[in-house]
Amino acid sequence: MTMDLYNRRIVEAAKRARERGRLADADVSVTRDNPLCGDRITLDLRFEGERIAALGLRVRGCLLTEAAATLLAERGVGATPRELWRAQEDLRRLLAGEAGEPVWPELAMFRPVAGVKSRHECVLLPFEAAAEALARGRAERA
Amino acid sequence: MTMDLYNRRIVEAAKRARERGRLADADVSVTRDNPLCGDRITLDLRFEGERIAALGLRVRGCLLTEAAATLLAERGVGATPRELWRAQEDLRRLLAGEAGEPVWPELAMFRPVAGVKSRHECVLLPFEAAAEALARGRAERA
Amino acid sequence: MALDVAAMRRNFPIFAHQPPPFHYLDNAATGQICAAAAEALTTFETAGRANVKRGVYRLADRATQAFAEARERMAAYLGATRPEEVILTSGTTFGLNLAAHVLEARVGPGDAILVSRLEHHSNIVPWQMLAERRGARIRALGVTEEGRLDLRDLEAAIDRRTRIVAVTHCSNVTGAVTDLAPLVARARAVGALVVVDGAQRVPHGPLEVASLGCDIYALSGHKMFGATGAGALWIRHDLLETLPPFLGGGEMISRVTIEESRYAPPPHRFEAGTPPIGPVLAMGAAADWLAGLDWQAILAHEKRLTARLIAGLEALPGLRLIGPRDLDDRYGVVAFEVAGVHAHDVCQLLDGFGVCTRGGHHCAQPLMDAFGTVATVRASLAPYNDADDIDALLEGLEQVIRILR
Amino acid sequence: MALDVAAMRRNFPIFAHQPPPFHYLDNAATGQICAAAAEALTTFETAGRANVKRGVYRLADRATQAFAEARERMAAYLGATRPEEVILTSGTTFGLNLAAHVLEARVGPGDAILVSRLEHHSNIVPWQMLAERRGARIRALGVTEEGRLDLRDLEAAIDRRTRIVAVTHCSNVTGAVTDLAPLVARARAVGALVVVDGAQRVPHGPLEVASLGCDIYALSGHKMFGATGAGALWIRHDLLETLPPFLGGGEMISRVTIEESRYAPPPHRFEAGTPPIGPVLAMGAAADWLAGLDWQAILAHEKRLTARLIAGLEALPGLRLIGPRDLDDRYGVVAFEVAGVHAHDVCQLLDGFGVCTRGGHHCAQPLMDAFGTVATVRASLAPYNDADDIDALLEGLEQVIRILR
Ligand SMILES: Cc1ncc(COP(=O)(O)O)c(C=O)c1O
Ligand SMILES: Cc1ncc(COP(=O)(O)O)c(C=O)c1O
Repeated sequence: MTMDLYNRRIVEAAKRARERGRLADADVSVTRDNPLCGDRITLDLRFEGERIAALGLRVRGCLLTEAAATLLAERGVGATPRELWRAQEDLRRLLAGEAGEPVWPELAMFRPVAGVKSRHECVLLPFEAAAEALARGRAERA
Repeated sequence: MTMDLYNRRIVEAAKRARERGRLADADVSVTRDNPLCGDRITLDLRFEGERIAALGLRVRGCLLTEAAATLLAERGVGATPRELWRAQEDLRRLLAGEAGEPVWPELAMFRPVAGVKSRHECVLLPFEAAAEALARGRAERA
Repeated sequence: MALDVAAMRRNFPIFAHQPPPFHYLDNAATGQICAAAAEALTTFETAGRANVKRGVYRLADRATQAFAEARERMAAYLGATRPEEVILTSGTTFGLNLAAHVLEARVGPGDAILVSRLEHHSNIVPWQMLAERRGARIRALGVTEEGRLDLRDLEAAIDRRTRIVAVTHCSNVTGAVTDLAPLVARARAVGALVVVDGAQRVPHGPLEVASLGCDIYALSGHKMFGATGAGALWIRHDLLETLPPFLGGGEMISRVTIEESRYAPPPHRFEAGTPPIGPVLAMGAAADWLAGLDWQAILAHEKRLTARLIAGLEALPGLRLIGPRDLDDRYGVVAFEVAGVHAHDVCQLLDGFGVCTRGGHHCAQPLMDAFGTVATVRASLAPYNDADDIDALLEGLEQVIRILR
Repeated sequence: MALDVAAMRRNFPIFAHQPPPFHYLDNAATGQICAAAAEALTTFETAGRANVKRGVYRLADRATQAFAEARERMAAYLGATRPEEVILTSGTTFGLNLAAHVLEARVGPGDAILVSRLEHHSNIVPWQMLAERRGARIRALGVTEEGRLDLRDLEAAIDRRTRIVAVTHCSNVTGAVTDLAPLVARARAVGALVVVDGAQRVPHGPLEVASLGCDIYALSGHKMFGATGAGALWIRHDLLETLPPFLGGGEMISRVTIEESRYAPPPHRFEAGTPPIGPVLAMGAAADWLAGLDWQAILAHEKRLTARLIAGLEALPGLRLIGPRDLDDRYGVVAFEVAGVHAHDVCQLLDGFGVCTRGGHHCAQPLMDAFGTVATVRASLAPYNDADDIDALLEGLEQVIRILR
């Protein structure tokens, strides 16, 4: 089970997180800590209307946080807030062990994490940061 | 064992405690509380030189405290401080389950209390009050 | 359906270990552990132990999950709005002290804290200490002749200066259950917080704490058939969010530097250090088991036994009951005096008949003072008690009176 | 004589329940319970439960005696001058917070409290809170590159304004043992009190607390192979007598009225409410069992394993040890980083090989800051560990590095 958890896709997605950089011209930037381990993610978002036009990030975190951040960055560009919230909900359900295809099929790679409750937060952290950034972006436009 | 604890001699000694009164002309008076139950003993001592010339008391307490107070009052008059300390020591040893004849043979009636640690304080209370009274009496004479 | 007491007793390991006669009537001091709680405790401590909240290996992850589940079980039993309202503690006394510390900023010089003469020392002394730290005053509601909280003059007792009202939900001496509604209404009207000592209420079935109207509710696991060493403190979530921490240490922080620390959100902010994991799991298991019982049957059974006990006591010469005679709004906690005989002598002799009762002030000296006494004998019931227990007590008392009077 | 590890393991029920491979190396977080402690806990909770300090019936009397005996056993294990110096608590964190509250009157505005960068959060945050309540300052001793307390500049660190020095006896990250003598001497010279966090020292054999020269010593039962939920706080008797209570409630009073309360003498003054009786009896049983072991053999064994572990780690590519390399004045607590791999990923993968280690800041963020890191992996040893455990860890690490780098 532990080996499933570190499947190739996760390990490779994590590596790609390290190659990403921050956005110079972000509309919103959000930093979030994982109280479990002191991990930290900073997320930069630029909008075009409602949609996310660009996404930058810096992660100091474990493989799971890195992989989740990559997935978010790769799928998030062009997404509407509604789609992103949907993805976050699907991820939660998947971690709770529920069946069903998530809106972003790649999220399925985190299924083995369901069995390890103490790591759920690692996977959710980038999505929580994104949700906060969206809420702030919306507030600023309002 | 519980019945031994309330043997005739203890019950009768306890009754005699209720018939005793305080001393009007005491040299020292001491009041002591039992934290377990809020019981209280007041002891009055009058001295002739080193010896105890008269002893008064008021007890609000259980049978064991009453019986111990009676024994103290009946054997204490005429006793030297040394004898009284000796009696207290012997009582402690007896409650600790040690063999041996106590200096005041009547103390042996408390032997069954040895098995009930939470009641030791009930028996010792009058003797502790007496020890305090003796120490105070000595300090005042000095 | 009537309660099957024999079946009930099989859920309590003590009865397999203590040879008869064994009439355990000291349940208000501590209940016996139920099988579900014993199993949870032993399994965790001997077969699955790991520290919680930090480890990622399976043993630690399972311990963390079990701990979270215990919180959920307590929340369900108490009727909390959400699990985060439940702080896991080491007991009622600790919980009430925690409350008195985290509410410190809400009490100023000249303010009043209202307790009652019916309280256990654990719901008096922490408030005295708080009053002293803040220059506030302690006031106390009285008790009726029946041993119930005297609620007649609430308008006068609770005024604008009253910041906190701390009362028991059920007396550990008289068994009287407090009618919280008028108290809560009056406290609300003046903006005072209501802290309830639930130690003696919680063993008598699930409750709906969120609808009692109080703000804080404290309890101990060992009195609800869990293990010694754990308790819970429920705090209404909107209040909880605003409160500072009490103890400092591991698990209650989000970031520590030598200069300053930032604190974690509730409930973790209030749970410093390694918690009493085994005892908490036991408490959760007890709550879960209790939640599934037929409380209508149990309460009817306890009421019958209480009636039998009170009737029997009243038939004895020189007996004085301290507490209500009527059977409504009270649980099976019954205290009494035997004229001319000291409470400890009564208890000691009863023990000779296999009857376990408690003598003393029951950590309620203001109540003893109100009744002009120092120590009483107390018999307190649990679902596993039966008519035999009551009869053994009553027969023992007859003998005691014969021997000692 | 060499330690018979197989025999040692038979004293720990966990090994009968966890199927191999099971390499438990998270002993600094919590030790496994020994058979003597498990037996004491279970027997009390299921077969002999009664509340302590108040009851006179046999069950209660025996519980009270057992509780007193646990105190004596702890006093003997710690080398206290008398049992009354030992306050029975719910753990180290509670004990240190108790200390920080009862010492409150000794710290005034502008005074200093000295902690260190080596401390567990439990020995930092309570002092920060005290400093804030009293307007005092926190200062901190540094750490050497080896992860030991830096004692070079004690003259400057401890001055006339220093009221309290709070340091660990053994680091829960680097395993370094503190040389208390110079600290104590300097503290004495300026009239400061010394509080020692003994949580990580106590599992490694009996001690002579009275001759360490410190004033207060805190520990947890669950780290010394007892149950979760109990601890002890030793306070030198002459200091103890002068201290006010911390928590208020039952058992810590001598007389309560609504207006005021008088407090009981130590240790009861500091033990409010029903104590964690079962966990305390377990801790006492563990202390008693530990006291009878051959510590020369055990410490030699732990030292050999520590050497094997450090040598193995140093042979791995990109490993960074956080802590002393030499084997003197340290216990088998070994923390390290794997370059480019997150501590939690390491621990998670090691779990796949049955190796239980801890990753994170270990409640020691100031120390992490000092070493410029956020999280490390930690392996910590107990008498039941053997070379297999070390080798499984080292082999696992090789694989982890292969997979993740
Ligand atoms: C050095 C040190 N101090 C204090 C503590 C806190 O102990 P507890 O969590 O049992 O209160 C620990 C353990 O986590 C520790 O290792
Ligand atoms: C009404 C009441 N409040 C508080 C307490 C204190 O509970 P604990 O001793 O478990 O902290 C008790 C029990 O002794 C009680 O009966």
